[in-house]
Amino acid sequence: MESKAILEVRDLEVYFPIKKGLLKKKVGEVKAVDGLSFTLKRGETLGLVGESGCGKTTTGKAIVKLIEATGGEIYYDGREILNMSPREFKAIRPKLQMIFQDPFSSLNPRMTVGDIIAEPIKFHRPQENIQELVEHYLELTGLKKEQLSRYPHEFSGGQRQRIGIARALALNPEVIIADEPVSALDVSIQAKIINLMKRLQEELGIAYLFIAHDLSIVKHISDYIAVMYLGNIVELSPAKELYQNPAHPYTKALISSIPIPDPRKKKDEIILKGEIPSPLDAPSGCKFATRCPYATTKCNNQRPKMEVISNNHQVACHHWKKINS
Amino acid sequence: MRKKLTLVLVTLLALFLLVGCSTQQEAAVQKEGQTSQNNTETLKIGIAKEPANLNPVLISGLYGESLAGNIFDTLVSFKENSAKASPALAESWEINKAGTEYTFYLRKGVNFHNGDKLTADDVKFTLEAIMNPENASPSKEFFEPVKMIEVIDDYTVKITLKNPYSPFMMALGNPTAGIIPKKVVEKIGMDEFDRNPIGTGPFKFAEWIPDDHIKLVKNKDYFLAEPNLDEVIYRPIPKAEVMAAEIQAGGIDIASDLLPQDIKKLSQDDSLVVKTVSGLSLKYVGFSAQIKPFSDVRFRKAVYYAVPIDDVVQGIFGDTGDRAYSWIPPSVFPDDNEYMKAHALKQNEDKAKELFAQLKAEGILKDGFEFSIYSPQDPYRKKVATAIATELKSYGLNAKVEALEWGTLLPLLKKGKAGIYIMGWGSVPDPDRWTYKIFHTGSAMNFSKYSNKVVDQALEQGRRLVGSDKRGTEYKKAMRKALVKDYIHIPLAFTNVTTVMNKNVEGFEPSPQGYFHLVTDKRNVTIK
Amino acid sequence: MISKYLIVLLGFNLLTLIFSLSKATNNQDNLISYLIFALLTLALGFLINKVRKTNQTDSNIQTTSNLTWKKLKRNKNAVFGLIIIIILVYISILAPFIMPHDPLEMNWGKTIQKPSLEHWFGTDEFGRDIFSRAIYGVRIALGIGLLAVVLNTLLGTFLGLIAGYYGGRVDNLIMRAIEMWNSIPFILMAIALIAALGTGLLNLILVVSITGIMQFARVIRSSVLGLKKADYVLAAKVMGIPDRQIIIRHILPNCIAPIIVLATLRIGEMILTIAGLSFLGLGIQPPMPALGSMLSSGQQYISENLMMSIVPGTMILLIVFAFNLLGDGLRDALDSKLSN
Amino acid sequence: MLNYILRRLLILIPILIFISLFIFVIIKLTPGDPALVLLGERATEQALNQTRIKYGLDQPLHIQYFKMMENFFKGDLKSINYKQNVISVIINRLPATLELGAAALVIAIIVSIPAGIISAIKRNSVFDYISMSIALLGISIPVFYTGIILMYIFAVKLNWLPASGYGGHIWTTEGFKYFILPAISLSFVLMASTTRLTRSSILEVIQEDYIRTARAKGVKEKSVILIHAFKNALVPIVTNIGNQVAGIFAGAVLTETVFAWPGVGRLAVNAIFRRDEPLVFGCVIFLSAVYVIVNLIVDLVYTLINPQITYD
Repeated sequence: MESKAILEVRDLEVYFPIKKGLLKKKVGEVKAVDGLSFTLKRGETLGLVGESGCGKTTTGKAIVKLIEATGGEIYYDGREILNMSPREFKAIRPKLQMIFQDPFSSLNPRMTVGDIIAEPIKFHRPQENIQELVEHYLELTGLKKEQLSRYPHEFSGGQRQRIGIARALALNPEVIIADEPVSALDVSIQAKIINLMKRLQEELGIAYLFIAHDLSIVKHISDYIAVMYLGNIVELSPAKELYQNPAHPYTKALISSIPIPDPRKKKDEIILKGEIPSPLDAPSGCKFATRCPYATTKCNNQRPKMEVISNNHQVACHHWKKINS
Repeated sequence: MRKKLTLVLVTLLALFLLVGCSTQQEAAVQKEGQTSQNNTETLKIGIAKEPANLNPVLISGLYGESLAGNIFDTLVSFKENSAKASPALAESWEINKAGTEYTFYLRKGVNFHNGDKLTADDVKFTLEAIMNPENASPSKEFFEPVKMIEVIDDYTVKITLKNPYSPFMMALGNPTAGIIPKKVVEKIGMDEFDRNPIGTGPFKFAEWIPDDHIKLVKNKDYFLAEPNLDEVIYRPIPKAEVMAAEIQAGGIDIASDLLPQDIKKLSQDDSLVVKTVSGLSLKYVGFSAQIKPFSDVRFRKAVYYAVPIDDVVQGIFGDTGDRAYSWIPPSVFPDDNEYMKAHALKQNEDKAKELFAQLKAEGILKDGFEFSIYSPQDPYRKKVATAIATELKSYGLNAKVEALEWGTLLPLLKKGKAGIYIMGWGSVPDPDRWTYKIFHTGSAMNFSKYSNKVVDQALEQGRRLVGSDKRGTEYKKAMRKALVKDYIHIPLAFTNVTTVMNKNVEGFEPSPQGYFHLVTDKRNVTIK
Repeated sequence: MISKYLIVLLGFNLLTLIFSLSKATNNQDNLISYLIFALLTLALGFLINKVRKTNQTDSNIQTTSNLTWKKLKRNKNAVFGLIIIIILVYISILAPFIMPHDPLEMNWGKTIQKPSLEHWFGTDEFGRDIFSRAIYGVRIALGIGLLAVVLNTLLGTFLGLIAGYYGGRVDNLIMRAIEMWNSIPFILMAIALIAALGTGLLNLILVVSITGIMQFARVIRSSVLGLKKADYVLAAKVMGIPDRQIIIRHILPNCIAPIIVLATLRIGEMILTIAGLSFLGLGIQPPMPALGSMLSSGQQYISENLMMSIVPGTMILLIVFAFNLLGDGLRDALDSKLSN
Repeated sequence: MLNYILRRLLILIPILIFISLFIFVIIKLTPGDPALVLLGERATEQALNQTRIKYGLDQPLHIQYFKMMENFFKGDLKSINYKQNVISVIINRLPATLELGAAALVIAIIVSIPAGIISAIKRNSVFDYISMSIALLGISIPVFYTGIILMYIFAVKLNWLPASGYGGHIWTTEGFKYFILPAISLSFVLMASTTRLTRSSILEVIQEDYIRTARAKGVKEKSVILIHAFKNALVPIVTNIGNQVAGIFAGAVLTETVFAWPGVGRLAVNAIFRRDEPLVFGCVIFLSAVYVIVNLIVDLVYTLINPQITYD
């Protein structure tokens, strides 16, 4: 069953200029996102995983146009949105929503929960019964309507994240960019929120771009997973396939670092040497070369392209065949 | 870190250098002052406002004239007797019978401060400079009747007038006609001379630090006598209460422009002496003759009735002023105060109410009409304005006070835009100088824009006549018409000149015009 | 908790209202006072009602404003300042009803008198009652101060919001303008402007209210710079809420704290600036009783009647002092860093 | 660093151009006639016109502006009243104001920093309470009022000090006496805010970890406060002093009027009152430039006390 792509990102580039000197001349740029492509299908979840600083949040923000992309194309439902006029984009805006990482700063402390959820409705669906809708979304995310007149600081982190989700849902979105929605929460609550998101996906058919910094969280919710390293996707594959047959050495390292609940299983963790290089002076060849145990001179000089391993499984590594043989 | 430190230091240094340059200049001046400080007799005079100029040709305002009076000399002098001319630079003079030809014989051996001899050329140059429109001299008007100035020889000068002009001697005796050295002025120019004046007077100009002090040092070779004082320092002190504090604290030896309450207080101080002369200045309330409702004589009368002028004058001027009824001071010819007093209006609430009601009924005074009473920023006049505004408020008139600085007030007055204003006038003891500029149609000081044929004719006649009785009748006629028929002004008070001085200042008397005459043929001020 | 104080005030208001009803229609001034007073009473009643309601529902949960109030209450200085301000506000509203004399009434026979039973603080150089003039002066000072502060706050906040939120060229332009404005000594600016515009009451308010804008705009801008990166602002952007609405609904309410503190502290400065201008003869023009002009004319009579300068001087001091105390207290209460 | 200084100085140019335009507009909006003020009330119309032509006041506004700018930068803009170069008039008056401001600043620092530190250490003590109250009272009294009262007490009643005027530079014995009263009355403006700021920043710093660590290590209380806390509290204090420069100028305008002080503040006010347009123009530009430069210096001083701040 092949569903239609709702969001397609092609060669997305986000560069930040570095200005210096007397006249604020541009002397260089930080390539936060450097040619990134993926496709998100209707009603599915794509997990976007990478260490902090790799550009995954930037990608998310560029898609909802919080940050201006310097290059590439983004198609929503077949229509390019990056070059769209603000007026045209206005109609698409509600369809692309976002859930934020920190449930404490994502809600305006001076508004009641009711007002927070009502706000998007007032602007985009003013003709409908706002009160009714607010209560509906509140209940949909597992909150009680008695809590409508309370302020955010009266809630726990998990509850707040539910409010954030309810607010995003209020616009009937097709795609939700979830920017590490659970990483600020306790482990016990993480599962609850993820289950809620899954349930909502089933009920409402929403597609998620689920951004996370480690593979363990996205495992259960994602249909596809993209692994990011320094502004590029290094491996893209269906979730199961990725966990079973990781092709990129970076993916392997990430998977090996997932804590395993079963102590009997043997664990051969690959520990990466060094730190993630600054995006200011990224290596010219394979960006992972500085930390890769398999790196050769080729890796240092030539940037690897995405290669197809099997159906839907792609990797950007010169030596994937050798490594996985 | 070290690099930063040096940079910071360099920047600081640069700034200090900038300041340092200026400091050096000052330091030089300072040194000069210090050397002469020991065993010198220095008289410090407090003045309310710094003069704008020291060049007689350009001078306007009391303090400029007062200072110039000590740096420069005039052909004739009114320093001791303000009504009769006495010899100064001119030893003697002749006036022809028609009153159109004046011949002056100059004193010989008078030197300017730079050593140059004073000759008839300088006199001619000075008077012509005043008349030259390019110099924009404020006193040009007094020399308007001059037809020709001839140098007969080095020490004789003849001035021919177009027509007889009785106050001409007064004009020549005023400090604004101080004789300036032709050579020097031609060399450095009028403006430069203003800051480096050179005269023949008892004191030489030494330094001027704006808003701080002007210093004069003695001219040993002064032709009348060697001044007893070595130095005179004029200090502008803008606030009257600070002036009072300074004379008590000993920061100045002579204080002027004090408030009545301070004078009262200071007169109890044993170390101070208070001296008062009845002055030649007047404070008055003026009305516009052009703007409704002020142009209606009934309105002006109503205000006169409404305000208890006697109380206001007594309350505000206290001992420093006497109630005025006419424009011409009693000490100046012709004295018509009896008549004017008899015809002045007394406070009468009923009449005031009646007149206001009449004006309202006729629509001349509109309901809710709001107007300002204009006054300069001096405490006396501001208080008068306040008192009048307050009184008028109790009659339901919406009056407020606008006490403005000169810069704003003068243009307003000149354009005749002030409905009611409180102003003052001070001049030499000649009736023409007290009336013509104020009451004659189109005159510079006619702030009321008052115009009346009878008054105009009388004033013109007064100028031409030399015989004194007839002249007096003309001025009486003019004043009676303007003040007790038309009530265009309400004269408030002739203010006295009161100076408070340190006990050890000897020989100083305040002059009626408020000048500080330090060395004349009759006096030579000294400090014990 | 708060309602206890409010009820006392309300009681006071109601009693005074009834008492002053008969005097209310004497003239325009009284009528204005009476109306403001009646409005104040209504507002108090409304406030009591609201405070009671919130107290009933969530007694255990502390809202931010509740918390601030508690912290403020613990600060004795601030409470002291607040009480002085409340008293001064009452004095100024009730001025027409409590003045023993007409502040404009002159009496030439009784100038510069020492305090007596008839004139509690004596009389001035026009024989006017100093006590009545001081009361009326407080009314004018507070009126002008508040009006100017409101204007100042509106302008400053507006500029700060725009500069902070839009950033880039707009920010640059506004900040440069502010920098420029800032580098001209404000009293010179005020003098020049008053010389240019004239010495009306309205001009005075206008001039003093624009002199403090830069400080305001700067503080607001920096807090907006922080706030606009907050996730809830981003969320609002993603939701397509127009910028104007984001500023009004999300950013402005969250920088209310510095606005209140700044505004409170500004009132004092403004009253001092007006007094300074009065000293130079550019302030409120006579015969209107103004504290600054009273003070500067009182200085001329410092040895005749000390009351002429002490009374207005003390009044200015009291107003400025009270607002500074309250402002400080508010800053401490609203600033989390120093809260414990 | 050098770049930073250069950039700051470059910014000065557009700021000054804006200010010049701004002040020009205000000057021209101001009713009144410089010629009339110069020549006085007795002046005739002809004389007035002559003066207007002489100072170029008859020309169209934009030409007047450019003339003024041109002359100012060439250094021959002449004051109508003083008939001297505007810049030299101002520079001559500058020492009096700068010395007065510096003296007030020094007095304020000498009094308020120790007071603030003691208040912070003995928080909520009687000393704290009293010094804070005095600090607050200090900024609540109009500066001209304190001036008159000081003058009345120390010059008139006690006769210890001269009442008003300028007696020479502060470093001369004679001049120093004249500085005492005006400097004290001006320092009140600064004292209050500096005391309060010292107190609160010391308090803030005391609560931070490294101070606790230092204390725990057994470093003596005195050195904790002086070395560790004070050094770190200095940044906000210096900032505040920088911001107060504007306050000093403003206060100086009033103080100079009270004490008949020949400073730039009074010069500027008198220039406005006398409608000496070139001088107003010059004064405002000059004072603004001084303000900007002083603030630049303050910013540079930061780098000395806090190595964490750099301007690269």
